[in-house]
Amino acid sequence: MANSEARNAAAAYADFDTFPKHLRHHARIRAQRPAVRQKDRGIWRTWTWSQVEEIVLCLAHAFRKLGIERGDRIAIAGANRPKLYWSMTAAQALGAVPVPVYADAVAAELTAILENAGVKIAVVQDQEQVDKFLEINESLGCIQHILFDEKRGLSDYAQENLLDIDTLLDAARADFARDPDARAAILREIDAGTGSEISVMLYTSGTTGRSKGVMLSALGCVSAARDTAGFDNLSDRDEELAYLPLAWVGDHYMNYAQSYVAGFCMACPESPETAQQDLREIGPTFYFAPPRVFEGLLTRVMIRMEDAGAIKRWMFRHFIGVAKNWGEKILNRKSVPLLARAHYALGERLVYGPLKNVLGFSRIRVAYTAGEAIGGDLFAFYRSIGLNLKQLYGQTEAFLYVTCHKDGAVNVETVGPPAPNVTIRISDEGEVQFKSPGRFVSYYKDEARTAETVTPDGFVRTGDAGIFDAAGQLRIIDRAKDVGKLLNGGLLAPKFIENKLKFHSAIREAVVFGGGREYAAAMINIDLTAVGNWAERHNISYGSYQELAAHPGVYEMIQKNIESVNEALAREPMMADAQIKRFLILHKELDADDGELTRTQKVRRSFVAERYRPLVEGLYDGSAEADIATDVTFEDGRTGRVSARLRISGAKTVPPAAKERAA
Amino acid sequence: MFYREAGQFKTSYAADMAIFPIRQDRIAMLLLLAFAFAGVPLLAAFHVPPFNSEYLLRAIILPFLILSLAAIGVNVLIGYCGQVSLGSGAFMAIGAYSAYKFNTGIPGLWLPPLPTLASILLGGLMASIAGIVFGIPSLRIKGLYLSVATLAAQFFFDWLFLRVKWFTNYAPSGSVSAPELSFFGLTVASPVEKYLLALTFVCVFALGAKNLARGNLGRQWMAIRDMDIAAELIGIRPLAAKLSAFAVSSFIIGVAGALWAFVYLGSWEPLAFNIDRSLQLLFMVIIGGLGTILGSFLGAAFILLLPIALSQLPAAVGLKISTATITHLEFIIFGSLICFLLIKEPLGFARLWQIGKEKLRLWPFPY
Amino acid sequence: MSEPKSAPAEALLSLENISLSFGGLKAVSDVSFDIRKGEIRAIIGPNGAGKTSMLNCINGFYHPQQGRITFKGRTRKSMRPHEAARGGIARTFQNVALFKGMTTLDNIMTGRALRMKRGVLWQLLRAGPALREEIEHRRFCEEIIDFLEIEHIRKTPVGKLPYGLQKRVELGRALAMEPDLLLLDEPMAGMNLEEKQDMSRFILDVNRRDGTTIALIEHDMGVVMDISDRVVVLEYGRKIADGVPADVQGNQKVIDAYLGVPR
Amino acid sequence: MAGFGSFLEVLISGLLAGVLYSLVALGYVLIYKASGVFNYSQGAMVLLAGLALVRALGFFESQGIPYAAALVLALLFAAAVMALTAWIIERFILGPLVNQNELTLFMSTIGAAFILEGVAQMAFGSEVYPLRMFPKDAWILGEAYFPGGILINKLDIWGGVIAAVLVAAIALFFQRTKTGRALRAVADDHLAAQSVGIPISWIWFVVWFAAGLVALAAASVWGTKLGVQFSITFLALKALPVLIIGGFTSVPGAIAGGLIVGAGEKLAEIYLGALIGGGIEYWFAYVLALSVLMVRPQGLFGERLIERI
Repeated sequence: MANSEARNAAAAYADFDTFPKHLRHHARIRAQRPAVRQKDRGIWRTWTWSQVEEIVLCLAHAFRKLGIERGDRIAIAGANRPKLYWSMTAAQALGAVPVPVYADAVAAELTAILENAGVKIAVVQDQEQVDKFLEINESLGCIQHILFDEKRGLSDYAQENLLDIDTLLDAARADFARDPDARAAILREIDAGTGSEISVMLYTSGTTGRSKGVMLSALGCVSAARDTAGFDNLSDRDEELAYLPLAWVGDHYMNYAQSYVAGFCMACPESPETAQQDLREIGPTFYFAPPRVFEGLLTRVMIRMEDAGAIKRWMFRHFIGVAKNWGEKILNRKSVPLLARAHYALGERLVYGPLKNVLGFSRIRVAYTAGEAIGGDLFAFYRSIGLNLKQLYGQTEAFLYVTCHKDGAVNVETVGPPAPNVTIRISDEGEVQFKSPGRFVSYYKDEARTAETVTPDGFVRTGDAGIFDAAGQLRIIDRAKDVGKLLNGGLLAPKFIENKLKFHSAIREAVVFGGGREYAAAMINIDLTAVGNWAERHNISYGSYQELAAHPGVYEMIQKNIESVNEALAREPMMADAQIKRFLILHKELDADDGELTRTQKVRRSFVAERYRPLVEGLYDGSAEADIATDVTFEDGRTGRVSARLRISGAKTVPPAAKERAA
Repeated sequence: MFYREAGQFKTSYAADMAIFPIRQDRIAMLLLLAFAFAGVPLLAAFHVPPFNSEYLLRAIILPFLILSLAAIGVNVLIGYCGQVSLGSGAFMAIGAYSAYKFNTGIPGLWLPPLPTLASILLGGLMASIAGIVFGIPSLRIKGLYLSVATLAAQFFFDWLFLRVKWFTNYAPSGSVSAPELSFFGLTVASPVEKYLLALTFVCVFALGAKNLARGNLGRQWMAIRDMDIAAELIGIRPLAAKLSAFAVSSFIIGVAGALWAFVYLGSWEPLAFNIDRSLQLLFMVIIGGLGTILGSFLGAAFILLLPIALSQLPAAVGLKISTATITHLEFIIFGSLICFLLIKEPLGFARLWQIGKEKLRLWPFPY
Repeated sequence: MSEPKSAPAEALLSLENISLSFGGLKAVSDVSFDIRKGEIRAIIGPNGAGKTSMLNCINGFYHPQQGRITFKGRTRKSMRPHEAARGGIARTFQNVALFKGMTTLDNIMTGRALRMKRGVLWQLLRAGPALREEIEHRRFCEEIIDFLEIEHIRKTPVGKLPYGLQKRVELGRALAMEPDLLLLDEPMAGMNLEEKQDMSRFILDVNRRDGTTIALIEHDMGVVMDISDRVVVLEYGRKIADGVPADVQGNQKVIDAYLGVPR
Repeated sequence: MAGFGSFLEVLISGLLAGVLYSLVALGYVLIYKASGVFNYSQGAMVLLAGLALVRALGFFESQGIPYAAALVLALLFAAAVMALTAWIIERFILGPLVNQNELTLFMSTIGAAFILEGVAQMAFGSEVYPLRMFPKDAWILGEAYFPGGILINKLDIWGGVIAAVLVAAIALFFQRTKTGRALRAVADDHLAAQSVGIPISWIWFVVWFAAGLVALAAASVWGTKLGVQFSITFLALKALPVLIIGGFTSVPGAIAGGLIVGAGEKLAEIYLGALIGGGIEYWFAYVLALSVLMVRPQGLFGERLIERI
């Protein structure tokens, strides 16, 4: 009997085309299993699926009382807090559309999004967000209510449209107790929801132009999430830490959709400062991070190991070497000599195991990285120590997945074969185009750009240039429009080179130029942590980032890094022409607040080229120095002007002989 | 290196405040306890070396356990509450002689001979009362002045038990012998039985002391220790805090004294609890680590084993040295090691242990 | 924020003709002022003006030779420290007086000592009522930790913390006492601008949210003028001005005292 | 009861015995005053000084050197031993422990006491060695006034004289010499002393050496009285109550404390001991000291601390 019940449940499961329906399903099937945890007041508060269902129903009721109807938009802003996630589900329960926005977005950026989306209610985390939304709404006026999670500092606020979520929840509970139909009404709303409705609107930060609201349908989200949950065998026994920005598709996919589809528990950190510690406590089994996180982590690992004693350093180097030789093969279940296996096992005990433990990676079964290409060595490092790190390639427009690595067939040069139920084609211009279950409906209020992006036969243009290799795995070379040619006809894929540069711990960011020029050149951002540490060990004192960046010793070190990249490039037949001949180190860090990076920390190449035009000229006119003056935004929001004279330096390129040998 | 803490998270305050919040620590502790309570007796029963040796149990492990218990008591006062006492030996003596009197009956007070357990605990209680009395000066006297003042207790009780014959039931030699040890009808006589008895006492008291130390009372003690004025200004009463530390400390020391006399020595004279004993206990807690229960054990092991090791050493390496010279050498090496440890790690073995554990937890990182 | 309080609130504490000396040295002479319920009262003055001595008299660490102290309607010649603590006076110190060997959490928990009632035997077992009590107070302290945004140092021994954070922990310990009157001795000394802003926010929040009366000594005039309701000015152990910030700021005697004009 | 004469005799002999305690206590005061170290090893230093003196004296006499010359040579030798001891303690124990808390320093001197006791006995033997530096016979005074007169030990008088000389010398040292004045600066504030350019290691050496000389003086008197032997180290415990009564930092306090303890002890033994059993001098001084502390926590002559916060 229990069996048939389970079968019925499984059959019914296939019909759940929205997240609120999934929530109800879990509340029935695994009522007492943990659904959400939050480190709060020092311990992990845990809510079971049935508790979550109750809260979401109450919230939905509260929203309804505030006048939310099917199709309305609700903005969500703040850190990863359970109540913010629940607000999304509550909105979906009523057929309204949650619009998560970046918590650190500046007011102007945010205004544009909120105006475009026409949100009726904003659910925000704390006083900081409340202040921001109140300010924006003075000009915008469309936000009728602002709901907040943390009441600290808000007791003085007299605004009538400012509401405490807890108060609303209490009121809703009272309503439910008084009037059973109130609850039933919400349940009816959930049942009335269909998969064709818009489930969420995610604003892409786009490398060019204004943000676009990507509308994703409920069934699309559910199907995409279900396909990949099956692909990686995710189950309700998995655990995960939600620490990525709510507004990013990665977070919505991994933490929100997957959790609902697979029924696993999502944990929210206590505060951004404790996220690393919280990660270690939770020990997730499923993990997702952009390459920059893995990179920062590896840099810190290397720095900390440099302070270790000689024996430990030797041991670390030795076993990392062993891992380099065998780790990947063992992870891919290839045949490995017994002795090497034993050697690796010893390394696991002494180095890899403990290392994964301190990083909080011990229990990870599947880890993904995406967002941009990851350095090969960086990727190999994590895989070699036994972390099943895989790449996926995706977009907001696809609800993340387009391709992803299969266990046992991981190749860092590629992003894997098409994900389940995804069709991919390469256009004549070399652009990757796809069709997938999670494909977006359209851009909100932007038919023109929707038409630009979606081909008449229903494929989505990714804007990326790529090729399939012999094994049927997709290899992304660069942005389709960024791939250029040098004057001598050699191929220049800037992103490809930048990623190689960034693998060096001293280099935090690099911008490569050269399209339509004689040779390739680079602007470098040093990594303050790594270089600062290096400076300390070499007794180099410096007063500022700018001073450190201009130090001759730093130039020397960066030059060596670039030259090693040049050697690597020389070995790639297609890229050998694009070796970097000249470079400079920027006097300031590229910053999203100055528009130089996107909110997801990608370089806006054309903007940078424009802003630093005198420097770019300097890179090509052979001068040894170049002057630059730029406007900057300081941390406290003030703006100012910074001017500097930067040194431009040359780097050795590998002679054609090597190139020929490689070819 | 052995720690795998990823995934060990606490969902309640009770779990977060556990003595051993880390699973690996809990497992290690359980293994240790299982070995101590079941493994050792079994190994001894089957004559497995080295546990077949009566010497090991009777002359090394037994005194180690009992002195660890006393050191825990001393640590409560000095390590947690910051009140330095040089009179611990006296409180051991009070525990021993009171337990003896209760155990043999006090006709003057119409008290029949009491069972062993009750006698031992009452011995602790008497020590506790004496502790409170001699702790009263701590309200006015601080630091080294106090430590010297506590010597008054040491010398007074030394004298009392030597000169007042009532305490020794008028034994002509001044030496007294403990009657047979019996607990709820079970006789404790063999080394293994005595070992288990002492082990039980130590475990129960160590747990109790740890519980007190991490609760409200313990925090008050530490507050007084770290900054008594600030403690007073947040409402902690120095009188209550200090005297409670004296009472708890002396109780534990008194019980340890009774065990020392009844279980370890069997028959004893006041000399067993003189100033040297006080200094020995002081060394244990300082070398072991002030303000840690673990330190009490480490310190006791070190201070107890060092002289034994030193006296065995010349013979072991085949040196023929006169016994007088050996004694003097012991003095020198002991003193030098003390100084060396104080210089190298003033916070004691427990601190070293903690550093080592931290290293293992963060392995392969150095910090 | 700066608008005057409506009805003149009653005095929570009043000091009348307080004089205090050490040996021959006069620290405070004949100073009177009061602290009203619910206000933020600043005590300012040049170094050595006797400000800290006044706080020490209020919470009973010093016993003035002359004068009367009325607290919550009871008048006495001097306070006793634990009496003051029990009466609801909490305090932070100029040179942070934390319990260095204990963690942030334990330091704050000591502030609850007065309210924890379970006996030694229960504590010994750490079970039943004692454990429940411990958890209940832990919960309370966690609210304070959350309020002061010091989650990340919860289990760090305070001796290892930077100065700014130590000041915060000390405030936390005082708040754990749920005081009616909170005495803050230079809560922002040695802090940078950002830390000062945080601290000001905490002080205002405590005052507004819990209605806690606050008396503070502070050298940063900007902060004093911003957050305090009334200011008393001391110089060489005497009171030279008393009133709302705007008045005090314009007072010639105060200006002289701060500019060091010889009297 | 033998009446007033006997009382006076007990009192005087007590006072004089107290002076001998003071001799030992002075060593503590010197070191505590200058370095804040409570030196438990003072008793061991007395033993070391005594053994060095008595054995050297025996050696020189056996070489046919006349007694007076041999005595001078032996005193010089013992002083040299104490200087070496001071240097070693400063260099290897206290130097590395600078800035540690009182308790750690105290423990380290217990460690030092073990080392000194071991070394002293290994180098100079562990038997009882009689020393004849001072006359041991007695004077009978005031026979005219009391039946049987009052018996006073010449050795005790010598002790008093030596104590007086030492106190005067120490006072001169502190007041008049540059090092002495520096010592007082160090006692007040280690950092301040360092900042005015006084090498703290030199000061500590000087003060330990001075304490060593005081120990030598104490050893010569006590050695004459009891013979030089291991039990002389217990003098340290005898001197402690003297110290607390007088206050750790006061030279006059050490003398006054000695007198109080000496007289109190003897009187108590005679008059109180009869009531509650003999041997109370064993603890009487401590209880006396404890009572004094309850009234004046810093001792009779100690400096009062004003607590600040």
